[in-house]
Order: sequence, then structure tokens, then C-alpha cells
Amino acid sequence: MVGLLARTLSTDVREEVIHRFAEPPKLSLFEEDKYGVLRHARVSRVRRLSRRYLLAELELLEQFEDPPGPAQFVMIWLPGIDYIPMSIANSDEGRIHIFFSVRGEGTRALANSKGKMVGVVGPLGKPLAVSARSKYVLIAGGTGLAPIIKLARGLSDMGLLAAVIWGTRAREDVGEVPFYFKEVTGCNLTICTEDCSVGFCGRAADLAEEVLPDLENTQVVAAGPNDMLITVADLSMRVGIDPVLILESMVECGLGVCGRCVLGSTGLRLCRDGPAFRASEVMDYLVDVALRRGQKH
Amino acid sequence: MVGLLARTLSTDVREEVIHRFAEPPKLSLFEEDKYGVLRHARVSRVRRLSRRYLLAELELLEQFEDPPGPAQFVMIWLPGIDYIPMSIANSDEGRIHIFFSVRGEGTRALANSKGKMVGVVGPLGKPLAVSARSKYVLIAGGTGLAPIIKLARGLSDMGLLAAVIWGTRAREDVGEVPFYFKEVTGCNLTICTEDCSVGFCGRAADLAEEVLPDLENTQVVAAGPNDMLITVADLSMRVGIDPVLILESMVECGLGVCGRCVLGSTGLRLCRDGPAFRASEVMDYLVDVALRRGQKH
Amino acid sequence: MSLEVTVASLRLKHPVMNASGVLGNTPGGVVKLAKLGFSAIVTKTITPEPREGFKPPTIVRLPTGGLINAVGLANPGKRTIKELVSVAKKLNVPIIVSIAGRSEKEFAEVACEAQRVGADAVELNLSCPHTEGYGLELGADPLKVRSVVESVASVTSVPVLAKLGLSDRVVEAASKALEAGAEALVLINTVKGIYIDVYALRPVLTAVYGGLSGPPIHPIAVRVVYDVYREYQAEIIGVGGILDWKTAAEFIVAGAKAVQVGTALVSNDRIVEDVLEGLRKWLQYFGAGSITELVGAAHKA
Amino acid sequence: MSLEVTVASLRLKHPVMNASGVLGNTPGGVVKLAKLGFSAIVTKTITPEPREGFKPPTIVRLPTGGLINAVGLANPGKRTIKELVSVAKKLNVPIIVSIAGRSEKEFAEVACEAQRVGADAVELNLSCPHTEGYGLELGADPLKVRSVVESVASVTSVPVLAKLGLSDRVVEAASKALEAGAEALVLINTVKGIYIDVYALRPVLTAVYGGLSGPPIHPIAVRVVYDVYREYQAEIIGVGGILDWKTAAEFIVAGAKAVQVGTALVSNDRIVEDVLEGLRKWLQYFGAGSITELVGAAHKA
Ligand SMILES: Cc1cc2nc3c(=O)[nH]c(=O)nc-3n(C[C@H](O)[C@H](O)[C@H](O)COP(=O)(O)OP(=O)(O)OC[C@H]3O[C@@H](n4cnc5c(N)ncnc54)[C@H](O)[C@@H]3O)c2cc1C
Ligand SMILES: Cc1cc2nc3c(=O)[nH]c(=O)nc-3n(C[C@H](O)[C@H](O)[C@H](O)COP(=O)(O)OP(=O)(O)OC[C@H]3O[C@@H](n4cnc5c(N)ncnc54)[C@H](O)[C@@H]3O)c2cc1C
Ligand SMILES: Cc1cc2nc3c(=O)[nH]c(=O)nc-3n(C[C@H](O)[C@H](O)[C@H](O)COP(=O)(O)O)c2cc1C
Ligand SMILES: Cc1cc2nc3c(=O)[nH]c(=O)nc-3n(C[C@H](O)[C@H](O)[C@H](O)COP(=O)(O)O)c2cc1C
Ligand code: FES
Ligand code: FES
Repeated sequence: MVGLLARTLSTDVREEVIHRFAEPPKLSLFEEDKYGVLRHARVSRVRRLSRRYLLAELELLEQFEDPPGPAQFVMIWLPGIDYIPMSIANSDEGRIHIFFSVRGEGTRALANSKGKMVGVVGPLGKPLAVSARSKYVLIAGGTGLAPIIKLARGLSDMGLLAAVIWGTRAREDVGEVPFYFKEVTGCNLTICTEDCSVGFCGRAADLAEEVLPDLENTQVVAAGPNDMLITVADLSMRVGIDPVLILESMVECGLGVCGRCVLGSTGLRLCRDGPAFRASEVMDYLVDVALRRGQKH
Repeated sequence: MVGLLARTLSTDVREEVIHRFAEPPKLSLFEEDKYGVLRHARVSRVRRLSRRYLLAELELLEQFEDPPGPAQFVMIWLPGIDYIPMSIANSDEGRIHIFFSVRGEGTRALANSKGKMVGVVGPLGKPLAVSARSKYVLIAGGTGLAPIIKLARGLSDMGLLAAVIWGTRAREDVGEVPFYFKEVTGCNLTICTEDCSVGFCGRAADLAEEVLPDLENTQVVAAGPNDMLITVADLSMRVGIDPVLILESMVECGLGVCGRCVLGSTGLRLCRDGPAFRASEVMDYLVDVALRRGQKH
Repeated sequence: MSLEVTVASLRLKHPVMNASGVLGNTPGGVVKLAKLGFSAIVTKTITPEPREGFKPPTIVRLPTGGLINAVGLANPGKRTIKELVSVAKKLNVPIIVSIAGRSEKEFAEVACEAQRVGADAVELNLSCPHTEGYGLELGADPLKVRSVVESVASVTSVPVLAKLGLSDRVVEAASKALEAGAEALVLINTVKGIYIDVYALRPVLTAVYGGLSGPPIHPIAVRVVYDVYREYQAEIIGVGGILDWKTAAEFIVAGAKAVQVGTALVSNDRIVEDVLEGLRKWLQYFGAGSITELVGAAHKA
Repeated sequence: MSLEVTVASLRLKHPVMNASGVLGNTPGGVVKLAKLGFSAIVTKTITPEPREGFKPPTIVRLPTGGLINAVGLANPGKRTIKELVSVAKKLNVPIIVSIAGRSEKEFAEVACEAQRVGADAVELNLSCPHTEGYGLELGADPLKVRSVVESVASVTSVPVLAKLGLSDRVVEAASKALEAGAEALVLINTVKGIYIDVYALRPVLTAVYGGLSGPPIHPIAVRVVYDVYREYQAEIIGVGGILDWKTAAEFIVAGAKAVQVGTALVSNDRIVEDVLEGLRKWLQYFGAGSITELVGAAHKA
């Protein structure tokens, strides 16, 4: 078990072997990055944009090293309460926006966090890569709008934004959301309501069905409930587009090690390999989840 | 002993206190630097410049982050043998020169290290700060020439070099040293020999005695045996110059923590606060050492 | 020149496995680990029944380096082993099932299930620093270590690996594990620590205590490997803080035949390739034909 | 708002002392420590007779963070205490003499000398991880800890601080130290480790083993402080890995009244000012009048 070298060579000979200069490995001194370190932020404001949607504005005490990219998210630590993933809806030096709705304990605490200090880990996930060679149609459902806001802002700056479709339930849910969207991106939001009270009558996926078949040389990015993502992917694929889908799954560590967010048998980690994926990579997984949920009902 | 705050406030009130936003400390995320990490180098060549002086050329496997400054040094680890401080006599991307003489086990091992791998820690110490407003006279004795070479190269590039005086014992010790010096710095070395076999007849300090009184608006930097440093400092101070002295003392850690290199009661750490000091800071220490050595003899 | 190694009777195409607890808790995670290039897959530690674990935060990075985690041995219970093993078999990668229990019986129970469904080896987690009843107490007591290893070795024929953590008597515990039938030792687990948030005035981990992993524990882990190898020339798998080929090579010269990598995945998905490329050049530098020639080389200096 | 603290009956103008072993071995070193702004000076550990220590390398930085050192308790023997103390007195800074010995008698001998020449306190180093006969075995055995502390406390009237290292029974050892008369505990010393050079195929430190210090051990040290405070609400001085105000503040909320800083000096000569500036704003943030209000605050979450 003792190494052959160590066992068989006398010290002198070994010295020589050791110092015989072959091709030494290229060495880089270790530098641990700050990926995933806990920072602090003060919640300077929580705006109610509508009955359903809220906007939290966070001021970072410790700045990010690099500006976050589209689809990246943070883990928000609400001490003693929860640790939850939230997309970076918008960011400017030292400030980030979180667009969210209250679902459970964590989001409720966030809604009530004005003036408090929270923990922020991120930006996490892979920034969505944008191609300058095509125009983009963005489709969002509900809080799926969050990552779309940041992306729309970037695309609009680059002159690549064709349209942004957003679906929610009713007029009361729309509220100031379009104004906020315009504030940040300079662009208009095409609204869909399920109860037909404003904008297009139907879900975002229904509008997508009307729009997508006519697209050429266009990229599609969608974020929202899985059903919507499946529909959008289906429609897009039929016209030869492999859209980008921004998914959600249970995120625990956000660092790519715990395995909690892995998307079924794909082996893809939402928190690290995503949350934005090509539909072709994740379609089987999405359909699987939908089927399984169907079975449960 | 339990904190007043923790003891006296109910959780709710405390939450409020905690979240009352005063002026939070500015925070920087920790980044440990690489100061003092062990690197590796291959000794590609050991040139004998004269009977007494050798030049080792080291190729670094892991590059320095920043180019070394004048008077900075490295600790050289000769595995299983010794760990010794050596000035960086010259450096170019990925290569460093060590100008030295054989004194004991460590320097003997270095002289015999051609083709071997050694450890290198550095650059250590404070780079000597150069003022662009005056010319420089550099005075070296023996291996004190080592840090002077790098300094001379820099000053010569900046057009600030007035003269470099170097003293050693005899013609046999001079050898190729001046050629090497010229190679690196593009300048001539003014040689002094104690046996009067080449150049100025006498020690470097003797020549300094002739030169220094006539200097105006000139900086003086000296490196070599303590006696020489005391003489140079004395002469310089008499003409109103507070020269820079590059000292030696026992260096163990090179990192400023072990206390081994501290210069008497000054509290100055040679390895970290030096090795270049203003004479006014270290004169008392040098005289003390000289006196004590005198007492021993 | 070869990076092949045989450890605990497992022939591996190279010495780099994943560490237990990273990704090996679901079939998809096993797929990911195979894609990342590990030569063998170690599952998350599995207990007889499913365990929920703590509420997040359970895993956070530390400003002083590395990670701290207290997932509380969250795992889906022994019933999942079958699926994990079958995925690994399909991918043609050896799979080692990590096991914990509150008693010898529980350890043996999970080990039997692992053997039944075709696992290549079992790794006994005798050292989880943050989950009561499963924990450090066990690994710190050499006699308990012996009795757990014995009870597992007596009921299974697959190779048994014993994973120990840092404790005052870790060298002694290692010897008991070997006596009791462990074919190899896995050294070391995370080190108990706390990370407190100075604004929230509370520990960041919900579980308060957590296990420190990553670069900070590397010199500690190398020390344990060195000491155990020096005493027993045992088969050792070194784990703790590997982040490049050099930190992996240190384990090898300290006495490890193979290594495991966990925390490094946070920063580097190419870690396996990076380590292997470095090790290959390192062997070349020494003119060594096989990695095994350098195992324990530091003991000859 | 005040940063003043009283620990082990010593009134300090702020809570940041140096850690034993950095610079406090010569009169010049004491001068330097005072210039660096420490509120009290802790000497290098002193034994009755001078000790040579190991050949260099004795202290090196680690690529994985922090330092590893094995200076082998090199020190000039008890005869130097007088000069060190007199320099500190001249500079008007309290001085704590760190002490080690191979027996109760040796500890007591040095402590008496420290008291005789006017030291403000003694710190018993019960935990040096790399010097045989002085070392870790001592601190890991609660009964030995008690007997050393007792023997010193019985012959001196200066405050006695007991410095412990990481061990399985450190909490128990702390309780024995307190029982035996230690006024405060200093937690923790370095953690045993090895750093091997993969080209030279040998440990870098001449002594092979060394003590790991700096950021890597911070969460471990905070854990020990937290546990000891939770059990005994003792007076604690936290040490290990402080590198900025936050890592210092963590010790305070874990239960330490004061802290010591060693390794951070390698990278930052302004460390004392940096920590104090941060702590001041931190107190302001909480509207706290004194640092003592936050001592142990993490235990109330
Ligand atoms: C990458 C990513 C980005 C997200 N961005 C946003 C956003 O910008 N705006 C927004 O409103 N929501 C976003 N979400 C969803 C959001 O994280 C959950 O709604 C939130 O965690 C719910 O927490 P809760 O405590 O309020 O509710 P709970 O009562 O804990 O749960 C409510 C529902 O939320 C889901 N959920 C709970 N915890 C998590 C978790 N850790 N990870 C993922 N889902 C969880 C569960 O499916 C559950 O049914 C994002 C999720 C992911 C994964
Ligand atoms: C910052 C600095 C830069 C130096 N630069 C050079 C240089 O460029 N060229 C050169 O030839 N010499 C230089 N020296 C001196 C050199 O370090 C010693 O000559 C060398 O360490 C002797 O080692 P040895 O094992 O050969 O001799 P030894 O037999 O160990 O000692 C010979 C003499 O060298 C001195 N010495 C030994 N060890 C050390 C040490 N760790 N630190 C300082 N002095 C020591 C002692 O005073 C001793 O009398 C420098 C010293 C310092 C402090
Ligand atoms: C998130 C996480 C979860 C872990 N879970 C387990 C586990 O279930 N069983 C186990 O034996 N070790 C577990 N460990 C410890 C690792 O297997 C490994 O011993 C330790 O992390 C040191 O290696 P590293 O520094 O490469 O991460 C876990 C480590 C981490 C970081
Ligand atoms: C170079 C060095 C020498 C040390 N010498 C001693 C010593 O003599 N006595 C002692 O009790 N601790 C000694 N220590 C340990 C420190 O006092 C401290 O406990 C440890 O380094 C952790 O603190 P840090 O991370 O701030 O360095 C030494 C540490 C270092 C780095
Ligand atoms: S959430 Fe842990 S791996 Fe993605
Ligand atoms: S050599 Fe250690 S402080 Fe300078």
C-alpha cells in the first residue's frame, strides 16, 4: 500500500526523481469566489401594485461583485421565518426589486418587512443568454412576470423586444403593474385577464396561440405556471422555435449541491443549471410532472 | 453577563430594535489575499559571477499577482534543508533573479539547486517608494548589492539614477558582477575593492565619504553590512540627507507575526515594515547592535 | 500512466468520487453526478425511514470560506435505494450507498437493503456532526464504531467503508473500524461549527449547529488521513476541502488511495476534469506509472 | 456609547487584544502591539526555561486559507517576563502573560514570576496542538485542566485565564477550569493540521504537524464559545479567525466579552481600528449603549 516510489527508491534517488523536471501542472493559486455568500439588505419599501402583486425594494449593504443577469435570482433570508427564492425583477447599483405575491409564511413576512434587514444570497443561477440576431416575444403568467421584467429591460435597451404578454386573473390583479413595467423597461405590457376584465380575454397562453404561428426569426421566452409553459413550448415548437422556459422548483440551497431542485431524471439543477432552460431540454420533465399531478387529482 | 438587550427586551420589541435602521457599518465581503502563499519555482540556472557571488535564476510555476517592487524579498524553501530570505535582485514575468553568496547550509543548497524545484514565498516586505523629484545615489556592500540591482533598474528607467557604488574585497570577487549589473540595469557600477585590486581603493563607505558631501537634492539608498550603513547614514545626515537603509535581520515567518525580525525596541518588523527604512527610524537600533557586538568582542 | 485505482475492492477508472450528501439523493441527482464525471457515486446518507430534515436555511456559504450545512440527514428512506442503484447501473457507474441509523440494527437494516438491490458498497456515516442520535458521539467512541461496523459486516458481503469525523480519538476509532471489518476508511466528515448573523443576532442555520466543509477543513482532513495511514497503512478515501488537483494530491501523498469532493461543486462544475488533468501531469512530473506509486509518499520524507 | 469592557477583572478600553504568539515575545514586539492599538497585550507563551523551537519553515500561509504554524513554543524563558512587563507598563497597556509548562509545577513557577514582576493577568496555554508534553493532551483532559488551573490559582492572586483548544470535551474542560478558579476562558487555540507540498512530497512545516489559524477556524471557534457560554455564562475571550468587525461581533453575540486577533495581522495592520470602527456603528445600529449589551445575544433568538 505504501507507494512504490516511496518504498523502492532511496532518498537520494528519490530526490532526483522528484527534481527531474517533467511537465509540471499549470498551477493557479486558489481563489474562493463569493458565489452564494450571505449579504444583507434593508427593505426600503414595499409597494402594493395590485390586489395580488407586491414590489419589495431592497437596498444592499454589501454590493454584488457583478450586476445580475436576466433570470438570475436571490435567496431571501427572513430570519427565524423562511429562506425563499425570488427572481431579481430589476436591479440598479445597490438596489434590487422583487415582484411577488403572498403565498405562505415567507412571502407574507416579505410583504411586512418594510424597514427591516433581510439576508440576500445571490445572484444565483445562470444568466439567460440573449442573442442579438433575433427579436424576442416574452410571455409571462402571474409572478412569472418577475424574471421577464429584467429581461425585457435588457432586450428593450438592445432594441430586440417585440412584445411582452402577461396574463393574470382580473382587473384587480393588474392594478399598477403595467405602469411599473413601463417605468422599468420603457415598454408596454400586453395584458390578458382570465375574467376578460382588461386587455385580451383569456390566458397568456391563449394569446400566445394567436401570436406564435405568425412569428419568424423570433425567440420566445416564457415564465409562469407549468401548464402555460407546456402550451407555449408546444406552440413554439410547432413553428420551429425552441423557446426558453424559466422554471420554478423547490430550491433549498441555491448552490447546486443539495439536489432538492433537480428536475426529475434530467439531472438538471434548477438553481445552478437554470432557472432558464431550452424547452427541448425540459419538456419531458414538465409533461411528466403534469401527468403525475393529473394522476393525483 | 447576559446582554442587557437580550435580557430585558421581549422578542417582539427586540425585533423592532434590531430592525430600526441606524447607520449600518459599511461592509465589505472578506477576500483573503494571497500574501505569503507558497509558490513553486524551478531553478533553471545558477551562474557563478565571481569567486564569491552567484546568481540563481528561478522560473515561477505560479506567477505573482503583482510585479515585485524594489527591496522586496522572497523566502526560499529548500525542502528538508532551510527556509531563507533573499532579495529579488531582478524580475521579469515569471522569472526572478537571486544574487547571493554561500554562507551556510541554506545558501549552499541554493547554489546546488540547478534543475530542482524550490518553494518561493513572496514578494514580501514593503516596496521602497521612489520619489521622482530627486536623483539617487545607491551604495552597496557585498550581497547588499542584491536589492540595489532591482532599484537601480527602476531608477535608471526613470532617469533618476546618479551613481551606484559597490564595494567588495578583491578583484576575484568582482568577476562578472559589473557585466551582470549592466545587463540588467543598463548602467555602470562603480567598484570599490578593499585590497585595491580594481576600481576605487577602499570600502564603499570610504568612497561614499568622498562623494556624499557634494550632493544636493539627492536621495541616498544603502544596503550592506551594518557598519557600512552606520557610516553612510552618518555622512548623509551631516549633509542633511536622511538616507534609506535596506537592513537585514533574522527572518523566520516573513509575514509580520512571529516577531523574530523585530528591530530592537523600535518595534519595527523588518519583514513587514521594511526591509527599507529611513535612517532616522533605525539609527539608534543600528548603533545599539554595533555597541553590543563591540562589547562581546 | 494510469489513474485507475482499486479501493475497497472497487475498481475505479480514476480516484475522484463525490462526497455523500451532494446531489446523491434522487435519481436525477445520480444522473447529474455521473455527468459531472465522478468515478463512483456515493448516495446521500440514507436511514431506514424517510427523514424531513430542518427548515431552510440548511446550507450556506461562509464569509470565512467553505460551507456550513445542517440538512438534518433529510433523506427519502431506504425504499429509494433501489431506484438510485438502478439509475447508476444503467449509467454504468459503481454506486456506494451511505447509511446511518440510531442503532446497529438500523445500520444493518439499510445495509441489507443496499446489498439486496445491488449496491457496490456501503459507506457507514459514523460522524454526522449536527443530527442528534446519528451523530458525532458515535464516531467519537471507538467501541461504538466497532460495534456498528461489526454488525453491518456480519450481515452483508458488499465492501463496507467507515466514514469518520474529526474527534480526539479518530485514529483509534479508525483502527476499531478496520478490526471490525471495514475495507476502507472515509476521512473526514464536516467539522461542527456555528455561523451567526450579527444583524439578526441569531445563528443562520435553522438547526443552529452545522457542519463546516470546504477549503477550511482541508489541512485538518489531511492530518487525519496522514495519522491513520501512518498507524495502519489502511485503505483510505480522503475527503474535505478539495478544490483543485493539488488539494486532492495532498490527500494521496498523505495516504489516501481515492478522494471525494463535495463543496467544490458550488464553485466549479468542472472540478473532476480539473483534478484529473492536474493529477495526470503530476504523475508525469514524477515519471510515475500509476497514482498508487504516490500513495503515502509523504511518509518517506 | 462605549466599547469599554471588563474581563477577568481587567478594565479594557475596548475588547480587542492580540492573540498569544504574535509579536509578544520581545520588548520590541510589545512596542509594536501597543502601536497596533490592542487594548491589552498577551505575550508569547512562556515556559520556565528558554526553548529553541523548530527550524523554519515554522509558519506558512495555506492555499486553502489561514496560517499553519509550529514554532514549537520557542520562547526566551521566564527571565524575559520582567522586561516585557516593564515595556507594557511604560506604554500604559495591560499585559497578560501566557504560560505553559510540562507540569503543574512549571505552570505555577512561571505564573509566580509573572505576578512578581507585575503582570496584570496570566493566560494558561492548555492547548498547544503541536508541541509534545505541552499540548493538546492537557486541554483535552478536563481533570488535567482542573489541576493545572488549581495549582496556578492557589499560588497567585492575579487573574487567571484558561486557554483551551478544540477537543471533544472542551465544554467540560471549560467547566473544570472555572471550578478551579479561572476568571475567564480564552477560546480557542489553533486546530491541528498538516500542509503537504505535493512536489517535495513532504510536509512543509519542519515539525510536520502544525496549528491551523485564521478564517478557516472561525466557525469552529464561534461554536465553542457559544456552547461554553450557553452552559456556564462564563467570561469568555473569543479567538480564532477574526478578520473584520463582523467576525469579531459574532464572538460577542455568541457570548464573548472580548476577543483576540492573531492571523489577521498578516494581511491587515489596521485590523484593530477596522474592528473598532465596525463595532461602533454596529452598537449604533442597535441603539446599544455598551458592547456588553450584545454579549450572548444570539442565545435569546
Ligand atoms: C428561481 C425561483 C424564482 C422565483 N421567483 C419568484 C418571484 O420573483 N416572485 C414570486 O412571487 N415567487 C417566485 N418564486 C416562487 C417563490 O419562491 C415561492 O412562492 C415562495 O418560496 C413561497 O414561499 P412561502 O413561504 O410564501 O410559501 P409556502 O407556504 O412555503 O409555499 C407556497 C408554495 O410556494 C412553493 N415554494 C415554497 N417554498 C419554495 C422554495 N423554497 N422554492 C420554490 N418554491 C417554493 C411551494 O410550491 C408551495 O406550494 C420563485 C421560485 C423560484 C424557484
Ligand atoms: C530581507 C533579507 C534579504 C536578504 N537578501 C539576501 C540576498 O539577496 N543575497 C544574500 O546573499 N543574502 C541575503 N540575505 C541574507 C541571507 O538570508 C542569509 O545569508 C541566509 O539566510 C544565510 O543562510 P545559510 O543557511 O546559508 O547560512 P546560516 O549558516 O544559516 O547562517 C549564516 C548567517 O546568515 C544569517 N542568517 C541565517 N538565517 C537567516 C535568516 N533566516 N534571516 C536572516 N539572516 C539569516 C545569520 O546571521 C548567520 O550568521 C537577506 C536577508 C534578509 C533578511
Ligand atoms: C450539503 C452537504 C451535505 C452533506 N451530507 C452528508 C451526508 O448525508 N452524509 C455524509 O456522510 N456526509 C455528508 N456531508 C459531508 C461530505 O460528505 C464531506 O465529508 C464534507 O463535506 C467534506 O468534504 P468537502 O469539503 O469536499 O465538502 C455533507 C456535506 C455537505 C456540504
Ligand atoms: C504564529 C502563531 C503563533 C502562536 N503561538 C501561540 C502561543 O505561543 N501560545 C498560544 O496560546 N497560542 C498561540 N497561537 C494561537 C493564537 O493565539 C490563536 O489562538 C490562534 O492563532 C487563533 O487566532 P487567529 O485565527 O486570530 O490567529 C499562535 C498562533 C500563531 C498564528
Ligand atoms: S437547490 Fe440545492 S441543488 Fe438546487
Ligand atoms: S520574520 Fe516573523 S515577524 Fe518578521
